[in-house]
Amino acid sequence: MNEIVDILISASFWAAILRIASPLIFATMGELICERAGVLNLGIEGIMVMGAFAGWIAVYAGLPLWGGVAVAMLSGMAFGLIHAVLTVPFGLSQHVVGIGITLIATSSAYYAYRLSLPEVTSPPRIEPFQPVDIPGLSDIPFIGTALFSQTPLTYFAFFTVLVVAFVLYRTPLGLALRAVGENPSAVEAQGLSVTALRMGAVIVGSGLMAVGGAFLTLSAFSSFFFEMVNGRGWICIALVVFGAWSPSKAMMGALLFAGFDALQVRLQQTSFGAMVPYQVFLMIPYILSILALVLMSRRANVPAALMVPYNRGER
Amino acid sequence: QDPISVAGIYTVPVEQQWVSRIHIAAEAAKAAGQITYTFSENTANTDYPRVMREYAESGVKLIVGEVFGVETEAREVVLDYPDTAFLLGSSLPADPEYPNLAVFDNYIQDASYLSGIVAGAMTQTGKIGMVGGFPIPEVSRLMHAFMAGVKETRPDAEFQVSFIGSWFDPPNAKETAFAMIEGGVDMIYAERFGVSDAAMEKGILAIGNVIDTQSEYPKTVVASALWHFEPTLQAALANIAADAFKADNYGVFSFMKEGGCSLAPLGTFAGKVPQGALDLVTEREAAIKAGTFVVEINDTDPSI
Amino acid sequence: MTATPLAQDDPVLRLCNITKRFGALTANDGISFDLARGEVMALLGENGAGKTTLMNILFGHYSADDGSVEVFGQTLPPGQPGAALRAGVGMVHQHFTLADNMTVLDNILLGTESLWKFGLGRGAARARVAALSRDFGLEVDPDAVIAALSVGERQRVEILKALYRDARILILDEPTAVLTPQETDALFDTLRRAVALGLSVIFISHKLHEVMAISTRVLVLRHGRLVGAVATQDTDRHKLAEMMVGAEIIPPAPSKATPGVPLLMLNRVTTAGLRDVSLTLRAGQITGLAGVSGNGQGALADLLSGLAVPRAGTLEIAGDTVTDWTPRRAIAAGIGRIPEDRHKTGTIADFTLTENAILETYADIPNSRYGWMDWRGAEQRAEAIIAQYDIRCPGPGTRIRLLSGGNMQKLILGRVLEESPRVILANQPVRGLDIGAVTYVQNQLLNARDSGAAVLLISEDLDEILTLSDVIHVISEGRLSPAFPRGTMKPADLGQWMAGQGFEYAA
Amino acid sequence: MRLEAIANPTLARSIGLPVLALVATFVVGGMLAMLAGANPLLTFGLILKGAAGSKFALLETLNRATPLIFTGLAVAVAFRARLWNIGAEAQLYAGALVTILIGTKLALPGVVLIPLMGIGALVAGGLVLLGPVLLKTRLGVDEVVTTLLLNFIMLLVISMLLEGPLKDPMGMGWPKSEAIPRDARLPRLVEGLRLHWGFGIAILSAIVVWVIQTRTTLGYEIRAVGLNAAAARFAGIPVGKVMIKTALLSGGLAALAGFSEVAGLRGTLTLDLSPGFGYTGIVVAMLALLNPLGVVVSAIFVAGIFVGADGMSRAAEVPTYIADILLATALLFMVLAILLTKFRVLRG
Ligand SMILES: Nc1ncnc2c1ncn2[C@@H]1O[C@H](COP(=O)(O)OP(=O)(O)OP(=O)(O)O)[C@@H](O)[C@H]1O
Ligand SMILES: Nc1ncnc2c1ncn2[C@@H]1O[C@H](COP(=O)(O)OP(=O)(O)OP(=O)(O)O)[C@@H](O)[C@H]1O
Ligand SMILES: [Mg+2]
Ligand SMILES: [Mg+2]
Repeated sequence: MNEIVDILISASFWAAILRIASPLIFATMGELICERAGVLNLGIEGIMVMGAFAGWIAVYAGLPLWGGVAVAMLSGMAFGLIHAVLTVPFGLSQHVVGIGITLIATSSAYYAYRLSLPEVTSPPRIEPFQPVDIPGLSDIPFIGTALFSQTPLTYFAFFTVLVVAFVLYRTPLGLALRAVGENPSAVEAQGLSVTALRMGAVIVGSGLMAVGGAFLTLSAFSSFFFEMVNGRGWICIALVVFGAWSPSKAMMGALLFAGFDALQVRLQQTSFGAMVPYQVFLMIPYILSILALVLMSRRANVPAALMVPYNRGER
Repeated sequence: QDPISVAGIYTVPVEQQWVSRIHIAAEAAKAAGQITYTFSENTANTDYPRVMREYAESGVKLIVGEVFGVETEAREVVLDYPDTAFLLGSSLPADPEYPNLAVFDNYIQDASYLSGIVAGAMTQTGKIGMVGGFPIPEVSRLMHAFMAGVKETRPDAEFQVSFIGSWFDPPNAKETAFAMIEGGVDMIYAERFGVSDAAMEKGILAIGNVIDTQSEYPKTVVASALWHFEPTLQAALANIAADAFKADNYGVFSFMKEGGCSLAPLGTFAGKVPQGALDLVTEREAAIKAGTFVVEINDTDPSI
Repeated sequence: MTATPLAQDDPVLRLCNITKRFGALTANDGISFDLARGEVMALLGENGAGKTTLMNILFGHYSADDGSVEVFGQTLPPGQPGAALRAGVGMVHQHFTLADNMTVLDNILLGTESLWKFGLGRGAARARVAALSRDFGLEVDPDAVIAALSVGERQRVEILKALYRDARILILDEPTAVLTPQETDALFDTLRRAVALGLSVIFISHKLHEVMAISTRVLVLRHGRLVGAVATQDTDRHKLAEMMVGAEIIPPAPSKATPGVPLLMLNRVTTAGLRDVSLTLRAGQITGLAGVSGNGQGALADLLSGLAVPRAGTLEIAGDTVTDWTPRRAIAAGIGRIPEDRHKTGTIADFTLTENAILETYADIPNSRYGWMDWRGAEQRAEAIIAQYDIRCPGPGTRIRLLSGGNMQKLILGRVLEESPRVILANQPVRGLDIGAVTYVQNQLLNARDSGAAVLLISEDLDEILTLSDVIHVISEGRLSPAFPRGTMKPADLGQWMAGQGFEYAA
Repeated sequence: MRLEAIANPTLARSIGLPVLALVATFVVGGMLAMLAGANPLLTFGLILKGAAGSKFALLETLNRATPLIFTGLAVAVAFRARLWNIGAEAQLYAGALVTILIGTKLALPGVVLIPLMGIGALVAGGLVLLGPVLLKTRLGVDEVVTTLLLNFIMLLVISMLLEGPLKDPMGMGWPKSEAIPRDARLPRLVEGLRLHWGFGIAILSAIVVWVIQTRTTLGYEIRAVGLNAAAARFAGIPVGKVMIKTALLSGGLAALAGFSEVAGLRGTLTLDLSPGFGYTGIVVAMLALLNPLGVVVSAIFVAGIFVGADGMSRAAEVPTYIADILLATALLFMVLAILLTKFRVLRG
């Protein structure tokens, strides 16, 4: 028990939570935008892989780190465009297209990696984002180390949540996005283009997912590895539901998930951890997600038109 | 003499430490004109037997790879292609019923033991962390040897062991290492990618495994236990050339006395490691090579 | 016919030769007309005549294959609702286009500002909506969520949406189909105010008395063609009906009922929406249920359908108290159910006519045996219903989605009546149907009564209730009035009860 | 842009478009191979050769199609009822787990073990899906997420068992189970090649599912619930029970994939039994438009593209990852082509 308290009162534990949550937050916001507009984007896992690769290779080739983030975002948007074209105007099954995008984005990233670096036997490294202390704030005892000594991309992740929430709830664009996920005919009857709104949401959302992937190679780590996204995309899909399609709640979900991940890693080293198979710790976040869903289920407000393609002139 | 055609089939990308050593040895032999070499990486175990057959059908003389996940099925394929030599990483011993199958594994406990001696001499706190993928014999064996080495120079050392449940999740491995460092560890055994990065960021020391990563972490990686696949491959090639390839255990070619493993040069840490430890390393290395000292092979899960 | 379609000097709207085809079907065939300032033009036609299609073209949902739309002298680009909105056209669709989980204000604001603006300006918008509400008599809480609103309130939101955008031309596609008489009166009041302010209105309805009451001119469509245009003052209901259908319509004239034994009884039943309700349905009698929608009609229908169970009190069928009450039990007990919403609960849009015809009886011979479907048997059954109820369709293998509302309703009717139910629950059986179909359905219900069924007719149309019912109950806030025999109540009396008066004295 | 249904698609359209999709895939494959320095014109033939150029290749394609038929059927059955089962992967592993438990712990003759393992797997898979379905029908919990998360949980459970009680004492410490006895393995269909009776069971299952869907009241109920649950409930169809039956059927079918892979192919249980068969099953089912017989065709198509492209990557010496790219490309082109056989694209 003491060991757990020790973990909870260490600033580095809280710092780790923010770090682990960052890629999840980016990708969750991306998925949330897509779903708010009515499109389930199962391409998320692959788009994250592509973002991780594209951002990394751009920096490896000489671009500055923020250039890498931009390249990652563009790569995600490119795959988002494919997803959007197939699911929005053509109205193809969002399940198939999503899984197809995940497959094609992942394998394209691997293929491109192997073509560009055929000879390496040990993954080359770049100089990743370093933690930046926020003047003033980072000197506050405990809180400073816990919250304000992160890499710029982590700060950016939380800033993204603010932007997404602001746009969704405080601008005409956000209103239109939410409406198109609720009832596309309402949007069309008000003279807006359902297609443009949904495609835009999927493209921008996919861009954010890719930034989430790039966090892994540009901030959390310094090289690109195959399979390094390791199911994080799927988690984000759960986090969107967990957060009842609200940006702030989804962010809390990401933090909670990251919290259990950080705790899990630390618990393994305790006397308690030695008694329990490590798989149990790895399982905790998933089981908690399901439990949370059960508790939240009654209050969840699924976008009414989620997964329903819209074809003008068809009832 | 014509180069021997060789194909590699790997279930992971060739960047993975273990496979990279096979790949490098094969590339070197290819560069030397000894062999022709092609490979398939990231092959799922479901597809593994098919890929074996495809290469065998195409007339490849020697197939190298790893069949830890498809031991039984791979042996069926082996029987169907008696003219092809198979040199496969496997947990099972060679069996004369499969005359064209020789098995190997990275038995580099000798080098791991020596790296432990160095680690024990370099730790201040006496707390040493180890981050692994899964507790399989290949990993456990080296961890045990490493711990035995540490005990030589630091008998009171404490060990923390974690498995991340994945072969490839460097960010996760890094987080796990961070957690250990917070717990007071100042020396860490980097079985997975990602661990040395954590050590570097937090300014503690690390011991490499299988490959030498000191050039990338010059201030962090003190020593590494290196695996050299070359003796294993060369032995197989020689047997094929002599038409003497048979069921055999090539694991021994990873032993130090065969040149299958070594302690990486101290490099940036030259002069920083206590002389006493270095003397012990030299002494034990000689003894191992002479066969007077045997590092214990212990395949049990070190986290229990 | 004194009014010609193209007679205006300075029309606000001009449709020229609009033609629209869906595959082989011509939904609109060279239709032209003008709309004058301050005019209410009614558009009439049977189900499937092409009214909605025409309006959809005008509004830019569809693009016409031929022809053009001019608003205030400007030709509208085809297929762009945005352009129509900007030109001053506002449309209230037959099926509402509101986002249910969003507020009234957000629905109104949607698309009215440049997407790239910062901030929504909800404050100013709220004030403007309040002003419009006042001017046009459209009472609604701007911060209410749509899902919590009644149908009438939703319609007000739809009209506010158009007015908020300064619409000069208002199109209403069957706005009254789902309204109570009171709500219809309020709507007409709003329309009169709008016209007085110089707006023009196109009004679609199947209810001829409404057309007579509100319009200044009537256009009639048949099979996609414009077949007539008259000034309202020069015509009457009978002439309009004849123009629409091409033949005279004889309204149902019920004979005297011969009530029999009670077949279904509610004894002081309370459910989610009913309070202490007692009701007896007798053989050979139509019991009408009048009331403002949302006062418990749905709850009563759910109870009889098997979707709800009594919380207190008992439900007796032929003298036996039911337990384990489910839709399946209800069907087995001989209750035939015509649901309120034929699209959502009455049929499965992507099922064929055959599959829809056996929806309640698929588990019985001849549709299936021992869990195995007998598709030949099922199809024969569907064919019999199609023949007997005169359902216009390409065949039993057609997906029901492609049928008009009237024909869909006939299939439901056939499915129910063919089982010779002892009790019939008819919930809004003629909603949205054209006058020919209405007459047909009503006659079928009368026939069922005459062959001994007990019918419960739920309707918000007092005329319908007064014409068909042998006894009438009024429902208000979940309470049921006493039974009023035919001829004892005037519409005004019922209206009092519907407003909740009289219940203090009732049991 | 707008889609309009075509009443009677011409034969040229129905066949031409899918062929065009295939050709487009090959063109993409050629261009990718060219990037890697291979001759693009050869790739076309190499893919065909790899997928069906020999008896061996063909049987390997069918072999890889076998688990996909099962998972494809599982998804087709569930999606028909609008039950979004993304968890075929978990159900597959549950089936494999029970197969191993029965096959290694019960000392019975093979003829008894084989049906016992199959039935056990069927039940286990059904039960795994039952949880999410009950959560959905009782509490309204979104099953996309619960079934998805169960995939991860199931893998961790298996991992725990394989490193604990189920660990093969002779397995030298690797996380893998004991092997089921030889006589409890599904016999090979062709001596010397890997194709086994699992394929036969898969075809049989497809026919059974087809019969259920088109000929039984259960099939009718499932379709009704999927297309309009409110109308189905009103008509007296017990929606909850139908959902549960669907779950048992769907989960059971996915679990048969695990049974077939273990009893027919691998003999043991490892953590890498399935390279995503559960997820690919979704694609297979949708490509088949949820038609059970179509699932067989689309599973063979998907397997063929993968096996062919994988073989091509070796023959042309380009990185193996091209196989997955081509599989995904073929998929996306093919769903688009199938859509365009039924709809025409209009402007406006
Ligand atoms: N989206 C569509 N696709 C194909 N055909 C259509 C479509 N919409 C309408 N139709 C056809 O056009 C005809 C006219 O339909 P429309 O909806 O305009 O009728 P309506 O006059 O509005 O009927 P109602 O009084 O029932 O509302 C129908 O008979 C139908 O066959
Ligand atoms: N997608 C479609 N394809 C073909 N025809 C359609 C389509 N949608 C509607 N229709 C046709 O449009 C006509 C009118 O449709 P609508 O839904 O308005 O029916 P309705 O008769 O008004 O029924 P209700 O009043 O119950 O809504 C019908 O005749 C129907 O055949
Ligand atoms: Mg209409
Ligand atoms: Mg209508």
